Amino acid sequence: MKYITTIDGREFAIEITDGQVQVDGHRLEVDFESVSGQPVYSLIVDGKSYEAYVYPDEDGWQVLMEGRLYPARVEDEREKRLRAAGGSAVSESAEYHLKAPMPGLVVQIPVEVGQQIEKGQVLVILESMKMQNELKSPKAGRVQRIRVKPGASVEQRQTLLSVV
Amino acid sequence: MKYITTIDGREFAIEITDGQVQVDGHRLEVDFESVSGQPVYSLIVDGKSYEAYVYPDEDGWQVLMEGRLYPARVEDEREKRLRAAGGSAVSESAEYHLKAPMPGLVVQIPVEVGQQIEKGQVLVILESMKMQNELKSPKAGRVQRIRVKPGASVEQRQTLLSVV
Amino acid sequence: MNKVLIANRGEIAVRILRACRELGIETVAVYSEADRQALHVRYADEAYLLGPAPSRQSYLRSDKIIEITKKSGAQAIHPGYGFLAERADFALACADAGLIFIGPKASAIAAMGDKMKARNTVIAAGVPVVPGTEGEGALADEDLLTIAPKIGFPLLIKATAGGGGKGMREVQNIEEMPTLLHSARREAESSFGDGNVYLEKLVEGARHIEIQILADQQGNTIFLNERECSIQRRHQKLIEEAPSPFVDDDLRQRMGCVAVKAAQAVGYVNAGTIEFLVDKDKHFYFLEMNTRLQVEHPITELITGVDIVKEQIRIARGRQLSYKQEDIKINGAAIECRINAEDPFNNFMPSTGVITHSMLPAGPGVRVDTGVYPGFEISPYYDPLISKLVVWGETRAQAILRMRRALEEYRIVGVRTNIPFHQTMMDSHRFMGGQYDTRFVEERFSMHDIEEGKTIHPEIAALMATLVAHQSIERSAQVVRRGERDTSNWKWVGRWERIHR
Amino acid sequence: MNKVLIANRGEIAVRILRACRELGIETVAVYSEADRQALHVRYADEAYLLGPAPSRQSYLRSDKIIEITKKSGAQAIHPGYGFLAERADFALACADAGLIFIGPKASAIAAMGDKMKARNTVIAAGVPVVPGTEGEGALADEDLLTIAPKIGFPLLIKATAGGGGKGMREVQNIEEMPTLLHSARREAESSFGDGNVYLEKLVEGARHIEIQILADQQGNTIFLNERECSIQRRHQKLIEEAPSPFVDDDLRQRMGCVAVKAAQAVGYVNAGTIEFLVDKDKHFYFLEMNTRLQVEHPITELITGVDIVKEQIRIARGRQLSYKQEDIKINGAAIECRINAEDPFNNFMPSTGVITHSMLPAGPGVRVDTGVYPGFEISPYYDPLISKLVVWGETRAQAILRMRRALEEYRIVGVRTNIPFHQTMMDSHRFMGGQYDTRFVEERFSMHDIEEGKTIHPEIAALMATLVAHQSIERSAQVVRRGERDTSNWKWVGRWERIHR
Repeated sequence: MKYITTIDGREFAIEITDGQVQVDGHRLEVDFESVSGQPVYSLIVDGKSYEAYVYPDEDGWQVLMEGRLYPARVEDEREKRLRAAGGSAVSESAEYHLKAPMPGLVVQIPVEVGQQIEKGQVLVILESMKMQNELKSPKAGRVQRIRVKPGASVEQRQTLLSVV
Repeated sequence: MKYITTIDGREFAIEITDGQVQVDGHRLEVDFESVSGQPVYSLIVDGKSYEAYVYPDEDGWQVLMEGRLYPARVEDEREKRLRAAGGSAVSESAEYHLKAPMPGLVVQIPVEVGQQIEKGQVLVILESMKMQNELKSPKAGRVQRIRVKPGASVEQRQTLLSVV
Repeated sequence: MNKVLIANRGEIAVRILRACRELGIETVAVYSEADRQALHVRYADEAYLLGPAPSRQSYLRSDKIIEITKKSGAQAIHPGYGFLAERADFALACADAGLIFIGPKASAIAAMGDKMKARNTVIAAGVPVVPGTEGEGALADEDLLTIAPKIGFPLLIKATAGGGGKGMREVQNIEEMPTLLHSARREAESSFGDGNVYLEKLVEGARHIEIQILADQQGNTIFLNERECSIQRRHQKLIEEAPSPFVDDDLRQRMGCVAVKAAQAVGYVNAGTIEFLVDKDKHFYFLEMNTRLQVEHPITELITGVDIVKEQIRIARGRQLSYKQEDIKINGAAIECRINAEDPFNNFMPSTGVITHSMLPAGPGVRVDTGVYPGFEISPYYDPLISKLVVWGETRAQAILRMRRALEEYRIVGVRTNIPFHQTMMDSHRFMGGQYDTRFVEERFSMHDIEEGKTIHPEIAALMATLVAHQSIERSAQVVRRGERDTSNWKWVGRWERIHR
Repeated sequence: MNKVLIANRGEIAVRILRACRELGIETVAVYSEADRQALHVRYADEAYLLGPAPSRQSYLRSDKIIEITKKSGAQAIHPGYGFLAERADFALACADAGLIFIGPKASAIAAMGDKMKARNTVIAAGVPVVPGTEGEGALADEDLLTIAPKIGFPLLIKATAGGGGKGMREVQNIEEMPTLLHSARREAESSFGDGNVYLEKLVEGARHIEIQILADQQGNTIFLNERECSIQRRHQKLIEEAPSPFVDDDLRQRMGCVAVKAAQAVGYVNAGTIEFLVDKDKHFYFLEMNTRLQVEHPITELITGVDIVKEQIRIARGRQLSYKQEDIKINGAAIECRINAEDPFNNFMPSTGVITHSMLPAGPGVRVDTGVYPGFEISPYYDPLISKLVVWGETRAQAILRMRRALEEYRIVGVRTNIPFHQTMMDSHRFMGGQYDTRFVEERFSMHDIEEGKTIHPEIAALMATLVAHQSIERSAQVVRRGERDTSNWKWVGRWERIHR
């Protein structure tokens, strides 16, 4: 299987076949195992020992290693061509559903339905773990369907409102 | 459900019904949970907090609490009557199969087939974790079917020989 | 005193339990419905349910706590920090019930609890304070707006009843002040049930340095040197160290003497902390007194050898302090990193969930104070502190190197933590040089900067991500029918292959 | 020296890795096929496979280890303890390959490695030894049987090349001696490839007390006080403490000076330990010198403040010791419990398996050195040491109380451990009184005794067992069809009930 993996705008061509691994054309000796059945991975490559947490996220994978987070996109060649054709406008035009990142109490909703908002504007103030957390809009747009009221307790991932 | 639980020769009559617990006729407030899904149990009874490992073993249960091991036999009334009728001669007359308590290397077998042995006599010397461990007979009897030879590597629970 | 009730939860409840155990004192825990499996419940000799998860229905139920104390036969209550620790009415209620409150007298809590009263008290004792509004109590917005230009901008709005950054706002100019007053009052009201605020000059380039004191009932008061707590975010301390790289012995002595004076001004007994702001010219100003055990007390324990919690119990028992001022030395250096369940790559957003796996750092010079364990759930009801990682080193440089290796060893799976923040900080040249103030984290620090000399491994990260993605694809291709997802991808593949071979 | 290879595994490899990390030295691990997931492999910067699990094919492969060291660019090898640590040929091979062996010179290892040579050397230096056969090397059984009555019974048969109790036998009378000679030679042969043995007078009521020494290449040799190691079973140390409750300052000074003399007699460099037997009248006899880092080194670190491993590296770098004899003080008391995978309720039978769950004790004054973690498998190939639990206290009594609370906190699920042994020992009045000798565990200690004042809870144990049994019955009654057993009975019941409600 051939993959193009992108980190910080840098592309790596990685080929994995029958336990053989090539990165950008160089064959590597790779010994890769998960530890304790956890999303913690131990990698020994050419004698160097690394360990990282690897989590999936919406856009791909997050690799946390030695205190540094490397967001990675892993695509095979077909996926990469498709994405190149589609461009990156998709996320800007799509509807955004603000979901509670953790359970908590809605303290304030400083926007109204129909209001025009800017990228980065605070949509909801949510109290959790004794902290007030400002949930901001990742895009400009108009507020739609506010589904909760101040004072409400919300569950993790519950949709609070939408921005179109 | 009514149980008779025996520890160190002392019997406790324990009744468990619909989350209600009585010990020797006294009703107790019991809050009992396993911790982290492990065989480690937290018990709060009348405000006192205890924690113990509870493992099954051949004869019943082992409760390890505050550094002390309490081997416990838990029986319902029917089981207890049956056992009382059968007596305790069962284990003495039964055939004993010596199994390797851990993987290791057989160093020596100081007995021979047909040999009459005493309770506590060494049957096999097994090396594991850099220690030589003497495996002794829990009963008197005669050695039968020696299934391994000195120098052999054995797996955990592998039968080494039998005593009748 | 042979039985103590600990009116708290989390790491500090466990810390106090350990001290009691080591003194041969029996322990009583209290817990909310969310904390049935919490470590303090498991470790205590006795444990009693308080009520539902929210603090108001559990850990703040002073009436119920006193009732349980009496029922259990405990003679004393240790309040820890937070919850009831700085509530004069609770200390009073304990005394009324014939119980020992392991802390100062109610009068001292009250005197230091109201920020304005506290200022007036220490000013009278000759302790320097930051310029600001004081004395008149609850000022209305229009009064505050009139006074503000006289104090000068930037300034801080602070909650009268507050602490920990709640209800605190920084004001750059008069125009934005009305809005900020409004939001500060709202937060103060919701946090403390008291919307009163006051103004204080913002000391620029300030360091937050505090002095630990101990006072016994015989009138002996000593100070255990300082703690440097300037590494903060939104006024929440994240890293503390002792001694402060900024404080020399002269400053230490002067601050220590002033701290003792401030404590004596309110007849203080037991452990307490005087917080100061120190400007770049080493002028220091009284900020507030925390009339309780402090989160960051372990770093003082590591450099002085004094067990502060045991000393608190000793004092509460009516005995003299075990130490005189001249016994208090500084041995080496200590650093504490507060390990919080929050994501440093996502604006420090709190993270909740079950800790599925954990590996504590260990070995020489490492101390971990924690109230959690694998299998325990981090709930949204309480603060996000998972543990305190504390290290000692012969020198500050040794302590930093040790903290680095300990942070790298620490594994927590199930919730996001701020361990990467601490790792980045320990690599920061400014932190290493001791060159930081209270604004450093928010204004001159980034998780994305790469310090000179630091190696990064994008190609290894790419390889890891690709290998995990590859295995995940392989796995889904192989799966025919299965019930639920195994957390262990690899092992699952292993088993699957054994079964289907 | 900026890169070091650690030729070991388990807790001691991790201990050395940590020291290197804290010195900014890069680390190279080596591992057997059984240890791919071992902590030392995970923590090291580099890791190389040696071979199959058995030590002879992996950790004893000195040729391969030297080859890997050169390939990796490391300049030095730390051997830890066991494996290659006391092999003069290995130290020599390192020197030949231009590598630094972090330990003494090959000549010192050789001089101390052969028990008889060692005796002769120290006798010449004026150090007292236990009466026994010496000097002539390999004596035949008939010679030993002739000499035995002159030494007097009881006596010990010991392996010439041995250590750690291997090939050691106690002889009560001449009749049983031939059989015991035979089995001792067999064990010595299989353990060390050398069946030679010698005889030694058994000192009755003896305590095993050892002196830690450090020597640099400049000729400075100091001692770091004593360790009391009399709590042993089958000549395996189980608990060590420092200082010894039996040693007064006069004895300490005399033993320390003799230890330094013994070390100097062989031109000793780096860390080493002189083991003595001390009889009830405080006469002491040289037993042997361990020419390496000792398992129990942490207790000395805790009472002296010296990081012995870092000092070893410093010495190997050719620098002077950081300490002079007069800098070495005793601060408080330290105890180490060796946590082994063995069942104290079943004749200390080794226990293997996967550690499914683990909770380390933590908090003030507790240090854990371990090489395992939840998910790691304890295999039968190596020694059963899971971890070393070490505590410090201001006094010995404080240390014992702290050890008790730490042992009670420690949770290991998946293998049986000897933690209950340590708990029983910490409750033992004789241990508390410091009244024990090397025969105490085997002759006057029982896991079943209940010390006066100790509460036991058979009714609670009965309740626990019954509740677990009840739930197990309920569960099997409810189960209709299911794939594999869940380890979590309770949670399983919970899930099952949710599904079927």
